[in-house]
Amino acid sequence: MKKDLNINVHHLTRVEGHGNIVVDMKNGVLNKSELHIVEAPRYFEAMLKGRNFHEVAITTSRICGICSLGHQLTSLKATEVALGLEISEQTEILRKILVDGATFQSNILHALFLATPDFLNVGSVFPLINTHKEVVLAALRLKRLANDIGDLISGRAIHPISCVPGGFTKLPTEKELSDLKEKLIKEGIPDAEFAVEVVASLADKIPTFERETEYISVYNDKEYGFYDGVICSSDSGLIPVDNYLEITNEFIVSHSTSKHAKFNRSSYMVGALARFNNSHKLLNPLAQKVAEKLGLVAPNYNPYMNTVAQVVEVAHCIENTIGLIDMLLDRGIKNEKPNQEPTKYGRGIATTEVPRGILFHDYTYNRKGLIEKANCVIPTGQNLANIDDDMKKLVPEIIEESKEDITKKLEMLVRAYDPCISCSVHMLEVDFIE
Amino acid sequence: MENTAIEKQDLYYPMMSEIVKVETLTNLEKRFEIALPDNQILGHLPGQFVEVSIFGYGEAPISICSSPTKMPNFDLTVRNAGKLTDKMHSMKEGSKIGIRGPYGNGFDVTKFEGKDILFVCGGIGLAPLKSLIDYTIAKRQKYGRIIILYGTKNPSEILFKEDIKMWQGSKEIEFHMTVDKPDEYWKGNTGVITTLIPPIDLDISNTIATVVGPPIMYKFVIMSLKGKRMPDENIYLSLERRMKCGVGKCGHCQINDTYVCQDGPVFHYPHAKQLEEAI
Amino acid sequence: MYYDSNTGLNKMKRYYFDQPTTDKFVEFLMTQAEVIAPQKKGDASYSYEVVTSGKDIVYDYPRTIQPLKKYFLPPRETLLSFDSKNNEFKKTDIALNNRIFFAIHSYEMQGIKRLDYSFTQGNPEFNYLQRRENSIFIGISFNPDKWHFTKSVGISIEEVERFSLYFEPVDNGFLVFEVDDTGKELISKFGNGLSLDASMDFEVREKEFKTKIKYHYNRLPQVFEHVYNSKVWSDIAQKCVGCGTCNLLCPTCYCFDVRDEVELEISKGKRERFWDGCMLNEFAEVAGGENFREKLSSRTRHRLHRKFKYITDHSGELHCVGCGRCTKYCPANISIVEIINNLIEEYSDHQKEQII
Amino acid sequence: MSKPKVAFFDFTSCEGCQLNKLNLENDLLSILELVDIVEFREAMDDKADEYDIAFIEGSISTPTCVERIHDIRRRTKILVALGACAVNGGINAMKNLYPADWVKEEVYGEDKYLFPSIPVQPVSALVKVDYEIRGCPMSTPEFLHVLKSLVLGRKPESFDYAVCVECKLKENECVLDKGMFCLGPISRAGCDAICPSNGQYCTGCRGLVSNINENGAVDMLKQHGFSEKEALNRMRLYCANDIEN
Ligand SMILES: Cc1cc2nc3c(=O)[nH]c(=O)nc-3n(C[C@H](O)[C@H](O)[C@H](O)COP(=O)(O)OP(=O)(O)OC[C@H]3O[C@@H](n4cnc5c(N)ncnc54)[C@H](O)[C@@H]3O)c2cc1C
Ligand code: SF4
Ligand code: SF4
Ligand code: SF4
Repeated sequence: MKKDLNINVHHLTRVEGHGNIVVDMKNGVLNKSELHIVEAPRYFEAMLKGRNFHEVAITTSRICGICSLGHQLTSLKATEVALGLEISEQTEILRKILVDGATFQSNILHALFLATPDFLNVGSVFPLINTHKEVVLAALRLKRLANDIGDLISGRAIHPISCVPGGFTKLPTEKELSDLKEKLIKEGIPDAEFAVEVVASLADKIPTFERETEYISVYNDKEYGFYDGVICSSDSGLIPVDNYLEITNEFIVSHSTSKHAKFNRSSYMVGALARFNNSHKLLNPLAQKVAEKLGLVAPNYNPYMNTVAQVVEVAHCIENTIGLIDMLLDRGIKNEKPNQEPTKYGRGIATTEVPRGILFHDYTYNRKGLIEKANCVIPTGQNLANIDDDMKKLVPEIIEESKEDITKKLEMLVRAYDPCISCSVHMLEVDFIE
Repeated sequence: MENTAIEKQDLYYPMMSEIVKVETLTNLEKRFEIALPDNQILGHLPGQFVEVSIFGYGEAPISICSSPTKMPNFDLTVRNAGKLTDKMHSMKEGSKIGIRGPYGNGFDVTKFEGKDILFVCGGIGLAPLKSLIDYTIAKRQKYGRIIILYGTKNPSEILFKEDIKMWQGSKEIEFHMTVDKPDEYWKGNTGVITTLIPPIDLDISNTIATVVGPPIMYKFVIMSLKGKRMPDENIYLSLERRMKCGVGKCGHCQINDTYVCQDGPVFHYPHAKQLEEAI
Repeated sequence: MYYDSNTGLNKMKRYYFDQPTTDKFVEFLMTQAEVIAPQKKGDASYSYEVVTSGKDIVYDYPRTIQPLKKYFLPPRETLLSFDSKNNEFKKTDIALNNRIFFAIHSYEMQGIKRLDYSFTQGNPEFNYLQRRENSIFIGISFNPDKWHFTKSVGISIEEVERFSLYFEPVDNGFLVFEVDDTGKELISKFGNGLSLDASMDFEVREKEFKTKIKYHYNRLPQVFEHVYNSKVWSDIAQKCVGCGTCNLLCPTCYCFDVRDEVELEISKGKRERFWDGCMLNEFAEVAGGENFREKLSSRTRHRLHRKFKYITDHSGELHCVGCGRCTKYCPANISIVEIINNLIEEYSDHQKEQII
Repeated sequence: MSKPKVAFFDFTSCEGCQLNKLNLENDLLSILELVDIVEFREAMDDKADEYDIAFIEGSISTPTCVERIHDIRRRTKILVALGACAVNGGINAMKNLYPADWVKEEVYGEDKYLFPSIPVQPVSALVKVDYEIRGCPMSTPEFLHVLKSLVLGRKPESFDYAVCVECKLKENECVLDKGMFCLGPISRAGCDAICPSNGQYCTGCRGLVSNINENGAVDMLKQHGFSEKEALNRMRLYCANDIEN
């Protein structure tokens, strides 16, 4: 048996942000197996202080380009709770479409562009343009379609523009919505089905590994928990959003500019697999079929299967968006202005599922409508301890393999979490002293 | 609109022409000989300019630096200053470029007949004046003295070295030059161009002064000329402004109410003096 | 320049259109040509748009955001498309649809007249002139708001020059005046079989302009002879942020910039022109960094001189038509009328001093 | 002519600009015809030693960043700063408005020395930047324009005039007119006024136009009902390093 192993992956590729994988084994004793987060700290919560409520979501959206929509919406919801701004049903439906679109986009990007190259043994999606052109083209079409959703509803898929506190500054027309629906049906569903075939054909390339952990996600008994709901833990059931600090319990570790989190165990998992495990019964019929086809059955304890859960969610998002558009068309688009007249000032906490898992924003506003205190807890941060725990269990299991294979499996493991490292370093709680 | 004769349909459309010769003059300037399609003759006056056009790189106004007596081709001297001019510098003999023009008023050469002509050229200002210099040399008997004053920042920026050698060797031409900053090999005058003016002896009532150079030069050259009691009526300037269309539409080149591309670039000093923004 | 509006309209043949007739008339116009008319844009703004349904037309509007010039000098226009591999280029086709511009205010029409002058002077411009072909204009009166000052620059509300028909709102409809032969033809084509009561009397009701220039417009060029070095310019420059809005939205401004852009297939592309403005920083900058109008004061001075002196000296007409756009849309709330009145004040003080 | 070798690098940023490139789905294949992408950590494993064009996203905010950016500058012929963070510090630069030590201590307590952080600087503060693509996120048409221009070997256009110009060209209803805040009159164009076109106000993400009348700008916002303090504060959202007083 191998006694020594030393792995140091500097600036892991095909993830968002900067992270290193460090494994150190001496005489058969595993000293270290960690994901080091080396992203530069950005002090967002500090920068938010004194910002006007119009600017808060614009700022927090810049925490992360990939999850910009999730940050934006969570931020808006927290602001609305804090300032007592009611939103209309139309606004809520439009926002749900946005969440679907963003999840659809991000999951496609991750599953097909960042993770698939691993299954095909290439370093990026680019060589696949020559070898698997059809797949790449379908993937590009899907990604474009997903971005079209964001572009139409919020003006821009990355760092959305028109969704603001209290509503939207610009509304899509009914014609634009029904054109989008057409496209989702005629292009989106067939392409998604094709993508599912591709992933199904690669199923045997997904490493088999299991480690049961605590799964935490947003839960809502009417629909698959994305836009809103309460917190659900696979260990202890439902918990109100306002109590989020009891779950996240953040702590500093020296190998990460991002804080770690734990609840009932030494770590917990958030993200597509956590959502699937907690809410699979609420998936749309199309997604249920896809899950069955890809052999994803709840509860599933293989973190590598997170990628598969993402594909299942893509199907869900497409079908769900079609339904939401129908709902809007039935009601007719009403020319509503954003409701931006605060009725109170105080604290607001909100949660939304972003592609990488559950996200919390917690703001306190003063009487002038300026931020006094802010806290954002980001999914990748919550997953870090779980990734370290996975590595601790995985390394001894595969220690007989070549160093190259071990490294690759570790990289794939981290990538499966689709970590969004640059946002994870913003989960910094700051108390301001006046 | 009823009854409007639509003339010049081709206001913005270039003639696809050919670069037939490229000559490197300095690090920054090259001279290009251009042939219009079908041996057409441009038919310009000294002091006029063309709009050079390279697809994908834009258009730029460039003075014609050869005399109209040189036919059918004409020359442009181009300083590498940006998008189009940089691209032009990478072009070889045989390359195609678009030409619109000639534009602008140019010098009224018949009015200058019988007069002494003083050329005051600063830096690349020699290029536009070169067409007039060459013209007066070609029609030497029609003009009196030809006095050329030329100043550059340093010796490496001297243009048209061949011609200068010829001018220096010719008895019919008085040529003086200076550089602001000499290098170790420089043997000639040093100092700004205005230092060349006081020593020369001029029959001011019968001398036409033509001045072209960088924007700051004009004020000082005119002051020196006035110092020699040169009457305003005898001074001509050619001015540069930002320019897009070359045909009096885009507005960029306006000096007060005057379009440089139409009423210039050559200005009679008494007129330029009236224009507050001119100098 | 200034027509006596009463006699102008009083001599003309007229018809009464109630609202249903007006709607039918619009439908009729739409069978004749592309109809362009003011429509609502955003919450409280208007713009000239192609009419797809007569219901969208707004008859009582203060002014549109962009002036009508956008149809003759588009904000962004392809001058030519090229293929640099083969050294070829194609001129752009300018569609020559018949167009009817409906419910146009007098100052807007006068703005087009000023542009006609600018684009036929010197080198007449084909693109503009071709777009101007086959255009019919139908006027409508307006209620001056606090930004209009057309009367101060010699343009009455009922100025019908270059209109073919003119609409004056009356109870439950419009009086429609037949201004020229084209208008007459339109009415006769449309009116076939309809009874369009034509006998109604009409008297222009004088409408009050809240904004006025202190001097008669005839004297403005003279004022501008003397204010080149005025202090007013630097006062304005304290407030102005140089955004260019006043240039871009002015119906008589026409400066432009030209840029080449290639496609991803790098040898193909087009040469485009865009509206530009003398208030913008880089407008008069040349290679080597010299900026001939670096100061905001010199830029505002240039802008105003172009409206009241430079072109006026040649055309004999003021090139401000009093639409008020540059003031209404200026983010810094700089009022052109205030500038002119300040200049006038300074000028008249100066005159007084001369007399003493 | 061989295809230019292009590399992308990310520093302190949200990586939205890089993602925005991946959002050029319809053009991605054509882009790959024009250039060879040799390094792009977000999307691929490959690394290269030399590049013709390096696109830099993000601001410089740690000592390691400083080393890396010098290294990249040595390896590349052309260096393009990509997005607000790289061009003028962007949103990150707001951090500079607070005493650095205080912020760090508040965040990490006694562990503050674990994570070195220096004042946020634009790339141009450390190395020569040949061209800039502004915006947060960068606008994809502008990115394409720069890429095409560089492939053509020509200088890209810069847009040193106000967002208002593009806003007016599009005939948008002005949001200042609607009582909202807007930095369009003093912010650099090139975005095609995307925010006002979507009913939102211009946040100035592309930085300020050069030769700006700063006092006039504050006065202008005051006239629209925003206090001097608020006006300056909101200008600092993206221009913390550029606003003086
Ligand atoms: C009447 C006239 C005659 C000229 N004759 C010559 C000549 O004989 N030889 C020569 O080398 N140059 C001449 N120039 C200057 C030449 O036109 C500019 O250097 C050229 O336009 C720069 O174009 P570009 O595409 O290379 O640069 P760009 O990349 O477009 O711009 C580089 C810089 O040039 C400035 N610029 C843009 N347009 C002009 C312009 N029309 N004039 C000056 N600067 C501009 C811009 O502000 C920018 O900073 C003349 C200019 C005029 C107006
Ligand atoms: S619109 Fe107002 S602020 Fe803008 S350039 Fe004109 S005068 Fe100046
Ligand atoms: S100067 Fe102002 S008021 Fe006059 S026509 Fe132009 S925009 Fe209208
Ligand atoms: S919305 Fe903003 S950018 Fe647009 S015109 Fe108004 S002030 Fe300018």
